[in-house]
Amino acid sequence: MEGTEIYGRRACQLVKELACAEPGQLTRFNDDLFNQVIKECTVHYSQFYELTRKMQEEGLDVQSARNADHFGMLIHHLSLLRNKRCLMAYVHKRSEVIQNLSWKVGRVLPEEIENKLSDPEKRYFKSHSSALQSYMRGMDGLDLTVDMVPPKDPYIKVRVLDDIGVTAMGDRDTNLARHSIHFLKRSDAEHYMFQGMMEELLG
Amino acid sequence: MAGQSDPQSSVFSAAEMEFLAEDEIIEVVPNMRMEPLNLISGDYGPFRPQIAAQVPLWLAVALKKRGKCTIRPPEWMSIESLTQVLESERDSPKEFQPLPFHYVEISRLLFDHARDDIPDIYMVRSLIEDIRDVRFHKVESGLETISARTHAVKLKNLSAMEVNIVRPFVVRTLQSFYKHDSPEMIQQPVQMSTSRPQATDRGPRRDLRRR
Amino acid sequence: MASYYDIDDILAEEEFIPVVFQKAATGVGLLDPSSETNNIEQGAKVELPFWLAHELHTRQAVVMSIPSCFNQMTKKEIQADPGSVDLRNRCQYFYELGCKLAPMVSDRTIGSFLLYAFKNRYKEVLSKAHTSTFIASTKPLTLLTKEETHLCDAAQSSMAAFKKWRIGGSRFERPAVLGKKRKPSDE
Amino acid sequence: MANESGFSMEEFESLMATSDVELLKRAWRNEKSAPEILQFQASLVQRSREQIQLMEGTIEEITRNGFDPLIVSVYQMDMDRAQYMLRSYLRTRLQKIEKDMIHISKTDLWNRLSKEEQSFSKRCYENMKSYLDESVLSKLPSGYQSDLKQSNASEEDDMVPESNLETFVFCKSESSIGAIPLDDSADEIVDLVAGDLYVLRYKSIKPFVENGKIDLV
Repeated sequence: MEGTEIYGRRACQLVKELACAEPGQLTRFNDDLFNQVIKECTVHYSQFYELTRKMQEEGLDVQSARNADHFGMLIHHLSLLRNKRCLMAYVHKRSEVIQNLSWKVGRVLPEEIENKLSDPEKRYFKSHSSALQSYMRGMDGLDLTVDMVPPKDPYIKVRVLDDIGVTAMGDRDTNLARHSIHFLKRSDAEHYMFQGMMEELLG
Repeated sequence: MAGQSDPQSSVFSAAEMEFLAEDEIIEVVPNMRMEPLNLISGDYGPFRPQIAAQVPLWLAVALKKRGKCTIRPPEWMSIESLTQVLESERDSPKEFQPLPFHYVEISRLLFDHARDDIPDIYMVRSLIEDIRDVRFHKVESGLETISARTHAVKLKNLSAMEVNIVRPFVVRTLQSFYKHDSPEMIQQPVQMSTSRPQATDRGPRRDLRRR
Repeated sequence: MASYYDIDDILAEEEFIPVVFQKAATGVGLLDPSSETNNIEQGAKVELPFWLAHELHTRQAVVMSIPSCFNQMTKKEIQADPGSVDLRNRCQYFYELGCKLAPMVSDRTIGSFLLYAFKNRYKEVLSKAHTSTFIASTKPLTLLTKEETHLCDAAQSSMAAFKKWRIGGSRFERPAVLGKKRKPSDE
Repeated sequence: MANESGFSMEEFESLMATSDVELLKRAWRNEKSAPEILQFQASLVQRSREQIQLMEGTIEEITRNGFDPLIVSVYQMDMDRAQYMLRSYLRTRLQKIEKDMIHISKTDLWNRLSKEEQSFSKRCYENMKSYLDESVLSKLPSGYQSDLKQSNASEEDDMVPESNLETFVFCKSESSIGAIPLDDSADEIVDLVAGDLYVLRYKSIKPFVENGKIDLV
């Protein structure tokens, strides 16, 4: 094993990264540390295996013998379980954020988020979004990704914050140029507002 | 939300509480004529000029915004009754006065959209703020009295928004006391109990109006 | 039992516990910095993370003793002035770890000590978490354990959400996961 | 609906007098507040969707016929409110499924899902499983690759997250129910006063939430 890190320490570091992140936010997938922990698992396993072999060679019953080798094996086994738990918690927590994304951004990931994801995570996002899409198709196309906040008036006044360009709004094209002000259907504007590309003008 | 392990603790947003409050019925006086509305949420109207009609608050606000009616502030929002509520709130340090479950949301909606329909609006607003402050102060002192495992807390006359504000904290607090003050955790010391702090003295269990 | 995936539970189990090995163990010398071989001898005194100490304890391979955050000194300090003891510095997961240790160690007063600490810190500090004076002063927060911090955060974030609602403003918030967006006017 | 069978005639009548939006609102609040997934309100959802569709038709018609824009927008707002509750109700359920899909699929909770929710749950699990396999499990030594058991040595599925039924909830009951035991030993009981608000452990009132006698708020 590299260095003299005590068992499970790196794995715990990985979990601490999650704990320190702003709630609901995503940091870049830590490939480097993640792979070191995977490697640590392999090392534990080979040492576990070596001790098993040694006991067998000595004619001991691996199941029942309680010698120093047995306790060595036990410690490697437990360390492996611990590393697994930390790795799983790391990806599981991230999967929750990714699930959340499929509700919020539709089917295409913003680039700054995509850069933070591992390849399996990108695939997971796609497959989870499509599970959601297919549920909605099964409900005759009822869109569950809109109406995230309770409705007020059907039309709202918004100011455009980004150059969005000419976009189909209802049955006509509207030029959503930066700083322009429009009366839009709330449901048409909602996604833009969540992404910070428009703001609601009140009063 | 802070409770990483417990996302359940905050279930409704303030906007959702407001949404629920918008279903409360209120009186409007239309200045136009409109046939009855057969809505999913119920039938309202007919609307005749100067004839009061009962509608849900969301509808009242929509009509008001379009200049089609005035809103009659509910009786409990009058200066007399608010003054009396405020006095009673101050006089009874533990009890909460009965107010509409959504009084915080309703009053805000009316202040925002029907200011010209509320006589002495500044006075009304400040009375409601004082009432809210006094009540919340009581909620806080109520919270201070939680000191042991509690199975049930009764919150007589607490309003929707007040509940919503304390909910995440209360749920977590009760859970912590439930865990720390459980028979599994509190074992009688078998030996040498004299040199230990008297932490096992749980005293008579009392808390916020426990039943 | 806490969830397998619970981040706080995982981190609580990383806290170190002093143990004495009752059995020898081969191939794990890394655990004992003073060991010159790759083995641990019977009688070796080391500190192990709780997740390991606890499993070895239930198999009688080690005997655990109580970490210093539950010792007499801490008890006395908590008794004297519960609200101002810096528990975070002693053990971020004071309560969680204490609850795990209580049924396992010979000191049977840990459970009541935890309750005493929680009850009194709750009364003095935590129960005031909604008040504006509490929110304005950051000092108490630096002394709190993880669980206590969660409690205060719960109070403060719902209070903040209420105040935001009261002032009014856009109800369409950019989700946290998308990060903060610069307004084009700031460019 | 299975959970409607236990009502007395009187209760049934009061239920009939309650509008579907009221019922939907109640279902929505309960679903949002309960730590576990509740019985899918199949016929209520069906009826609500029909009413919304009908309203959509009405709105189109009165728009075409040049009705007062005020009336059009009032109808639109009314429909939007129902639509919002329906969406939020369904959304809340899907989010619970996302969280506890394995536990739900292994227990009676499975029967509480609609057909569409069941296939969503299945797909969620397949996706989650391949994600976990690709990211972690396939890289671990054999014997440690399960997503349910920590290792081959585990006797039960010791990795599956479950909803916490011990959590406290805020609730109210419309009518008097009698004494409710609050813990297993029944040392503590509570007599809920109708209309008053209580904070209780979900577990102790679970059956009453399920049969509609207690509402979560």
